[in-house]
Amino acid sequence: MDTCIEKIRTICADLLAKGKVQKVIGFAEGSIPMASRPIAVTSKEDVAKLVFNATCGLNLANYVSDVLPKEGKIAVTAKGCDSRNLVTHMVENQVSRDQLYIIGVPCTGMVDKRKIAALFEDEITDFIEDGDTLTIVSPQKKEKVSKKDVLRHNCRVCTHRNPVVFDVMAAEPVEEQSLDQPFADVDHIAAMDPAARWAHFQELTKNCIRCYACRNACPLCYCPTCFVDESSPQWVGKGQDKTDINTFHFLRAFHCAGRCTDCGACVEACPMGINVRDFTRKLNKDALELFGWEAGLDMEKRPPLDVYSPDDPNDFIK
Amino acid sequence: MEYPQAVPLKYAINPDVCLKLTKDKCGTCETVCPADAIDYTMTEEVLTITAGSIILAPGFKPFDPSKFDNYQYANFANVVTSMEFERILSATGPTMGHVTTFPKLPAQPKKKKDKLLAQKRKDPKKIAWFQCVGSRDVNKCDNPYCSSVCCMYAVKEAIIAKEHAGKDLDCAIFFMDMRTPGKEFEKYYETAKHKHGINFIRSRVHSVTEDPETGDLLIQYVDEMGQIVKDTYDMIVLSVGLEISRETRDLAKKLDIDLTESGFAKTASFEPVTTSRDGIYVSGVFNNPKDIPESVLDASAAASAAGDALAEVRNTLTKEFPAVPETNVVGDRPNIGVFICDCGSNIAGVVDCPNVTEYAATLPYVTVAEETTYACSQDAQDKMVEIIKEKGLNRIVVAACTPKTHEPLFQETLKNAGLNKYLFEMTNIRNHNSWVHKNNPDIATDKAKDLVRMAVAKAALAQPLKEEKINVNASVMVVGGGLAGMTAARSLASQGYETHIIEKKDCLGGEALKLWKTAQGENVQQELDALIKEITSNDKIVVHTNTTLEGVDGFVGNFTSQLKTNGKTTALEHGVAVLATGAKALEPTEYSFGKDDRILRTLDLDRMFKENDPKLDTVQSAVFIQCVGSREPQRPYCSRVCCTHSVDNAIALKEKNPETDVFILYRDIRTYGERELLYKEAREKGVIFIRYDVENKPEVVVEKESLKITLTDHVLNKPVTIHADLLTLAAALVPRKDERLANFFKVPLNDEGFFVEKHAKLGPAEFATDGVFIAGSAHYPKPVNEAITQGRAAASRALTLLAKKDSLFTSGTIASVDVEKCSACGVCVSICPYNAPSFMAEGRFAGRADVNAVLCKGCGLCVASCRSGAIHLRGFDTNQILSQIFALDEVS
Amino acid sequence: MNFITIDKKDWTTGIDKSRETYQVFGPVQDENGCQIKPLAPDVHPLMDAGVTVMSPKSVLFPQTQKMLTATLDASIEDHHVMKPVKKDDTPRVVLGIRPYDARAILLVKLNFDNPDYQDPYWCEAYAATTFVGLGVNHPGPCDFSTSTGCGPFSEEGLDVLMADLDDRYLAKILTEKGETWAGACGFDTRADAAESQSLFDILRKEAEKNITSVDTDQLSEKSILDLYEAPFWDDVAFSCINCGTCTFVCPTCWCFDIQDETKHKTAVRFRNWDTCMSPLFTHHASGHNPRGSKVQRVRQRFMHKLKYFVDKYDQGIMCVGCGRCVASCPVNIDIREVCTIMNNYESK
Amino acid sequence: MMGNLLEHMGVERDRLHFSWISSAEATKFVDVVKEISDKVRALDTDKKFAKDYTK
Repeated sequence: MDTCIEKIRTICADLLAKGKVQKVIGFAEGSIPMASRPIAVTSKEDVAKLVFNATCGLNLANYVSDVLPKEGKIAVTAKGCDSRNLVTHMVENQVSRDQLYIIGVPCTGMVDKRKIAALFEDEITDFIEDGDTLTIVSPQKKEKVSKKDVLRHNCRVCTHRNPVVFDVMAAEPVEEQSLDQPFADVDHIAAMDPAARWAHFQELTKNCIRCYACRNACPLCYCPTCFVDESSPQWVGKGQDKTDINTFHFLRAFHCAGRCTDCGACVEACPMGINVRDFTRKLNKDALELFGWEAGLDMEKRPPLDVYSPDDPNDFIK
Repeated sequence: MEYPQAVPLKYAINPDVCLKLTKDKCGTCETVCPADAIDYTMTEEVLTITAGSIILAPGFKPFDPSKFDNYQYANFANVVTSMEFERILSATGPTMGHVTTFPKLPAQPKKKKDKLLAQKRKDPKKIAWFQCVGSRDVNKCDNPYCSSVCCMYAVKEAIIAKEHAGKDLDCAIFFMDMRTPGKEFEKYYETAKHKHGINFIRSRVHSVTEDPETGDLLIQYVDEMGQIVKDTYDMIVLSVGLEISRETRDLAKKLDIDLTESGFAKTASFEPVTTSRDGIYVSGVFNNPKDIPESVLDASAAASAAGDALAEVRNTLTKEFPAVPETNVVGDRPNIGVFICDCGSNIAGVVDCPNVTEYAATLPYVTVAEETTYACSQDAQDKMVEIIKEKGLNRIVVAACTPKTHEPLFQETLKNAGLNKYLFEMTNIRNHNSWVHKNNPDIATDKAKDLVRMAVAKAALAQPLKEEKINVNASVMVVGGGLAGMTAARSLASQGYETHIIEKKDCLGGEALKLWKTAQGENVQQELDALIKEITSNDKIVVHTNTTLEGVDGFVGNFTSQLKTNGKTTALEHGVAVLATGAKALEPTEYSFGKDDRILRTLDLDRMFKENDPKLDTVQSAVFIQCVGSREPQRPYCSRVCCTHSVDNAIALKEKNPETDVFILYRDIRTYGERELLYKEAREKGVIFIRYDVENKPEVVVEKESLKITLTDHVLNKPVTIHADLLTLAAALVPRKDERLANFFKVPLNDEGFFVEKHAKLGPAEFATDGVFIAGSAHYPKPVNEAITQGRAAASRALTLLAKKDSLFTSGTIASVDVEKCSACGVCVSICPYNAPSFMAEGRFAGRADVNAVLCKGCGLCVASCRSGAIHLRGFDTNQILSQIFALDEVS
Repeated sequence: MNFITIDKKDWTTGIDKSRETYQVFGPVQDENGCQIKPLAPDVHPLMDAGVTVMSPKSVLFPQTQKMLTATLDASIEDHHVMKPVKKDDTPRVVLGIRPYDARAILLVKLNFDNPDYQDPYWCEAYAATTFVGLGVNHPGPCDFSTSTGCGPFSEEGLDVLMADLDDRYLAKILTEKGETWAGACGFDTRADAAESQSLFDILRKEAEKNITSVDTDQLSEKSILDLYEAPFWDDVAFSCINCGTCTFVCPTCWCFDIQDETKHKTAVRFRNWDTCMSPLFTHHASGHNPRGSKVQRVRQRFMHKLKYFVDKYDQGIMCVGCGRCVASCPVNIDIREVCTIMNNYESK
Repeated sequence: MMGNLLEHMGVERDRLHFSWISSAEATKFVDVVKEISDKVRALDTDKKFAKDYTK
C-alpha cells in the first residue's frame, strides 16, 4: 500500500497547491499501535501526515458534510465502502457531487483489531504492515500473520472493494471478491430456533454501554436529533434497561434499512466489541432479496424504503 | 328514508299512509321522538322564488319490467331488477350483502307462504343478466334509445356477485352489443371476461319459465351459431333501462321546454346543457341517458351556463356572517369541556351516559362535563357557547356520533364562542360503540369511558391552528385551443376572468376543424367559426398561437408559466389552469392504409363531405371498418366516437345515393343514448352491418378496379367478400401522452396517455392537483357535445375556486417541519404525491425541508416517512396520538 | 503497616471464605474484554487480566441507578410522593482494582462527598466497600499514570495493595478496612515489613520504566481564556464522532443525568451516566445549546479535566492516566497529546 | 423488512401486522382486528420488548 500512500500525498499536494480543494479528508497515523485517525489537511506541508493502511477502518463519508465549505470543494480519500456512502449522501441530499473531489482508494480489507489482540495475552506494542504480511509485536512475543486471516468480517464478505465513484484513483483497481454464500452469518442465526435467536441478540448486546459510538461512526446517522435523544415523545428509555438497549439497537438498525453499505464502522467504533452488524446484515440481505438492492451504487435512485413502486413486494400486507 | 345515503338524512312521513294524518289515530312517533321533531300540522306550502336561471336535474326512473310477460318479473320470485340486485349486494341492503335466492322475501318471513318459500332459499350457483330490458326496444316498449349505463353496471354487478358469493358462482350476461365506451370501461369488461370468468353470451333471451318446486328459472335462447340452447339459472337479473317519468314530462310541459320523442330535453351539440327556453338549463339523465361522470360534468356545465347569464349580478344577494374574534389560548392551561351526547336513545339506550359524564369530570384538565340529549340541536349548541364563555373553556370534547357529519358543526360552534376550531376533539360513542355493542351495555359504557379519556388526552395537547390564506391570481391559462379549451375560456371570460389560450398551432379550432357535422346534424364548421370569432373578439381572452409551454412553477392561485412564442419566452402568471390538449386520430398500420387513396380515415371522409367532393357521387360500394386501433391489446380502450360517426356517414352516403351499397364491419355497435336512433335509421336505410371478431379481422386486398374486403359473416358463418370503391377506417383517437405537461403540473397520465382526473366518477373535470382542470379528449375521446360540456364543466370548477379569491384558506391539519430536527435527507420531497415539501432555498436553515401549506393535503405520508421525526401533522401530532395510546393503556 | 503474603494456592479458598461477609467484585473476562463486575458465587476474579475495558467506578456509581419511586395509584397512601429506594449497604470488596482506579475514586469523592454535599447513594456504597488493589507489573502502552499523581503501585484510595510475585501475592494492609478483609479471608501470614517494602519499590521502579510521561506542570499557570480561545481545538476535535466512549470508560467522569419514567401507575426516578460529548448534555429547555458544536464539547472535556479541575481543587488533573480513553477511542484522540499541547501552549 | 428483522431477533412475527383498510371496509377492519387480537393473545404477553418497572 506504500505506493498508494505516495500517490495519495502527491494528488493531495497538487490539489491543495492549485487551490482546487480547500481541504483533504484522509487518515493519519495513530498514537498507539494499530490505530489510525481521520484528519483534515489544509496545507500541503501536512500532506505527509496522510496514510492509508489496514487500520483505516472508519468511514470518512461520516466527516464530509460537517466540513463542507460554502464555496469550493473538499477532497476525500474513499475506499469502496466510503465511496458508496458518499453516493448515499449525494442521493440523500447531504452533499452534492460538485462539492467533492473523490480520491478513490482500492481496498483489500481492514484488519479486525480485536482478533489480532486476541492472539496476544499482553498488550501490543508495535504493528508493521507490509503488503499482506503483518508483523505484530508485544513485550512477550513477535508474530507474523497474513492480513487475509485477520480481516474484519465485513471486509471478508465485501464485494465492492473498489470505489464506485471517484475523480482519481490512487492505485489500480483490485480484484473483486465473489462469494458463494454472502450471508452465511445471517443464515447461521436464521437457522436457530426463535428462543435461541432471541438469546443470541440478548447476549450480543449485554455489554452495551449506550455510548452511541456505533451510531456516531455511521455515515447514515446524520439526523440533527436522534430518536434516542428525543424526550417528547420519548421513544426509548435512557437507562441501562435491557428493553431500552434492545429498542435502541433494533431501531438504529432499522433506520439503516436499505441504506447500509456494511462498511463496518459501527463495529470498529464499539468500545465493547459488539457486532452490531448482526442487525444490519439481516436488513442488507432482505434489501437484496426483496428489492435487488445494494446501497450506494446508484446516484439516481433513492433507497427502496424511501420510495414506492407498484411492484414492491407486499405479501406482508394482509 | 329510501337509502342510508339519502340527503338530507332525515325521516319523512308519508301522508298517504300515516294513520295520524289519515284517520287521526296512532301518533306514536310524536310521543317517542325525544327531539320533538314531529309536527302533524305542517301542510304543503307554495313558495315563490325569484331566480335568474333554472337548472333542471330531475333524473330518471328505472324502467318497470312488470309489463313484460316474457320475463315474469312480477310473478317469479327469483327474477329481480338490476336496482334490486344492487341492493342485494349492498352491505346495508336487505340481505346485508349476502347473495341469496328469494331475495324479495322478508328476512324473517311471517306469512305461511313466504315461510315455505324461505325454506327453499339457497346461495345461487348460476345468475344471468338480461341486457336491454326497456332499452333499444320499440316492440314491447317505446324506448328506442340505449340507456348507456346498463352494460357497465351489469358487468360490475356480476363481478361483485362473484366477490360476495365466491368464484364458483356462474355469471352470464346476455347482450346484443356490449357497450363499454366509458373511460377505463373496456379494460373492466376485458377483466370481467378473462380474470373473473364472466360469460358473455350474445343473444336476446325470448322467455323465462319457472320450476314451481324450486323456484329455478328455465330459459331458452339461440346462440351465435344459431343453435337453440336450454339452460337453468337460480336467479335472473333484468338490466333495466332509464326512463323519463311522467312527472318530469309534465314539468317540461309546464316550463315549456322541448323534449325529444323519448322524453329527454332537447339540446344542441354546441349548447349541450341549454334547453329550448332561455335561462333554463338541464343536466343529468334528463339530458340524455348517461353515467355518473357525464352527469357530474353536465351538472358543472349547467352551473357555468346558468352563471354566465348572471355574471353581472354575481354576489349581489350574498350576506356575510359576522365573525367572532378568536381568543388566544396559547400557553394557557388546558381547560376542557366534555359534552356527552345521548343521541336521544341512540347512545343513552345502551351506554350509561350519566356515569360516563361523571367519569369525564374526573379526568385531568376537565372543568365541565355535561350530558346532553342532542348535542347537535340548536339549543344545545347555544348552551355550549354559553358554557365555553362562562367557564373560559379552551378545549372542547364532544362524545357523540360521527365526526364525518358533525365535526364541522361543532367547530362552527367553537368559532362562535371565539375558540379556534382546531381546539376540538370528537369521539364517536354511537356508531363505534352503542350501535355495535348494543347487547353489551356494560362493556359499551366502559368503552365510552375509554374513548372519552383518549379524546380528553388528545384534546389537552390540541393547539390552535392557522389556516393560511391563499391569494388567488384571477387569471386563467387554458392549454389547447380546441373546442373544449375555447369553451372553457369563453365561459371563464364571460364571468370576468382574464383568460389566456395557449395553442401550439397557428389557429384555433383543433381537431374539430376536420369535422363535418355532429351526430345531431349541426354543421360543425359553421358553429366553430362563430365560436372562434367570439373568442378572438372577446377582450378578456388573449390567444397565444404558435405557443408552447416550457415550464410551470407555483401552485394553486399562484402559477407562473413560461410561454414560448416563435422562439421568444414570456412568463404568464395565472391562478388556475385548464388542460385541453385533445387527442388525434391514429395513423392505422393495417387494412392497407396509405397504400391506396380509396382507403380513408373517418376524418378524411368528413373532409370529402365538407368539400362536397364529386368522387362521393360515384361511390358504388362503401365499407366502414370499426375499431381500427381501438379495443386492441396495445390500445385497450374504446374510442367512443367512431360508431356514431361511421353510422352517420353511412347514412349520408345512402342519402347521397340510396343505391350505394354501404357496409359497416363492426365488433359491437356503440351508439349509446339517443345515438341509437341513428343506428336504427341506418339499418332502415339499408346499411348492412356485419360483425367480426378481433381474432378474425377483415382482410383488405387492393385491386385495381376495387378494394377486395373479405371477412366471415357472423350470421351465415361463411366468408363474404365485398368489392368496395371506398373504405373508411374508424381510426382510434389517441392521446398526445404529453409527459412534459403532466410533469409541469404534477398530474398523472394513465397507461394509454390520457390524463387521470381527480375522481373517475365525482371529479371528472379536475385534477388531484389543486387549481388544475381538465377538458376534452385529453381526458378521454369524446364527441363535440361532450367536449363542450366538459369545457364548461372545467370552467365551472375553476370558477368556484376563483370565486373564493378572498376566502380561500388551506386546511389547518397539514404537515409542518421542525427545521431543527430536519436532516435534509429528502425522503419527504421524493415521497409526497402533491409536491408539498421542498428544500428551503435560503435563510438559516437553507437546504432543509419546508412544507407548502397550500399544496399539503395532510395525508401524513411525509410524517410517517421522516426518519428524523422532524415532520408533524398539525392536529394529529405524534404526542397527541401517543397520548391517546397511553390513555387507552391506562386501566380505568 | 502490616504486610502479609498470600500463597496463590490459598487465594481462592480465602476469597470464598470472605463471601460470608462480603459481596465480591473483581475482573472477569468475556469475549469483549475484561470488566470489573459482581462475581457469581462460583466465579473467581481474573487477577492477571490487563486493563479492564470499563473502570470500576460503577461499583459505587452504577451507570443506571434507581433513586426514587412513587405510585400514582390514588388508592394507596402517599401516592404521588417520591420515596427513596432501599439501598444496599452490605459490605463489599473490590478485588484487583488497579492503583490508578483507586485514585480515581478519591477524585470522584470530591464530587459526591464534600462539605457542601453528600450523595447518599455514593457515600453509603463507599462506606461499605473495601478496595483490594493490585500493583501493575507490566503497564500497557496507554498507561501514563505516573504523570497524574499516582503510579503502578500507588496506595492512595486503597485498603490493601498487593503485588503479584508469580506464586504468591504480597499484600500491604493500608487501612482497618483492609485488615478486616484479610481477617475475613483468613490471610494472616505476616511478611517482613522492610523486605516487603523494598520488593514493592523494586517492582514499582521496574514498572515505571515502561510508562510514558506526560508533562502537566504548566497547566495551572496558563490562562483559562488563552487555552479556551486557542486555535488548536479544531484540529483536536476534527476526528471526534461525539460518542460517549471516553467519558463512559473514564474512571473519573462523574456527570450524571436524572430521568423520570412512568408506566401505568408506577413512577421511577433514576440517574444515568451522562456524557459531555452528547449535545443533549447542555441543551437548554429554551432550545439553546451553549455547547452546540462538536469543537465546544471536545474542548469542554479536556478543559474540565486538565484545567478547570486543576484550578478548582488543586489536586492535579482530573485524570489518573489509566489510558482507557486512549485505547477505546474509535478515532484515536489521545489525551496525552492534548495534554502536551495544552501544557506547552503559548498564546501569541 | 421490519417484520423480518423482528423475527430474526426471535420476536414472534405475529406481533406485527400490516393491512390496508379503507374507511368503507368496516367488516374487513373488524375481521383484521379480531385476527390480530387472537394471534397476539395466543402468543401471550410480550416479555421481550415490554419493560419491567418493578425492577
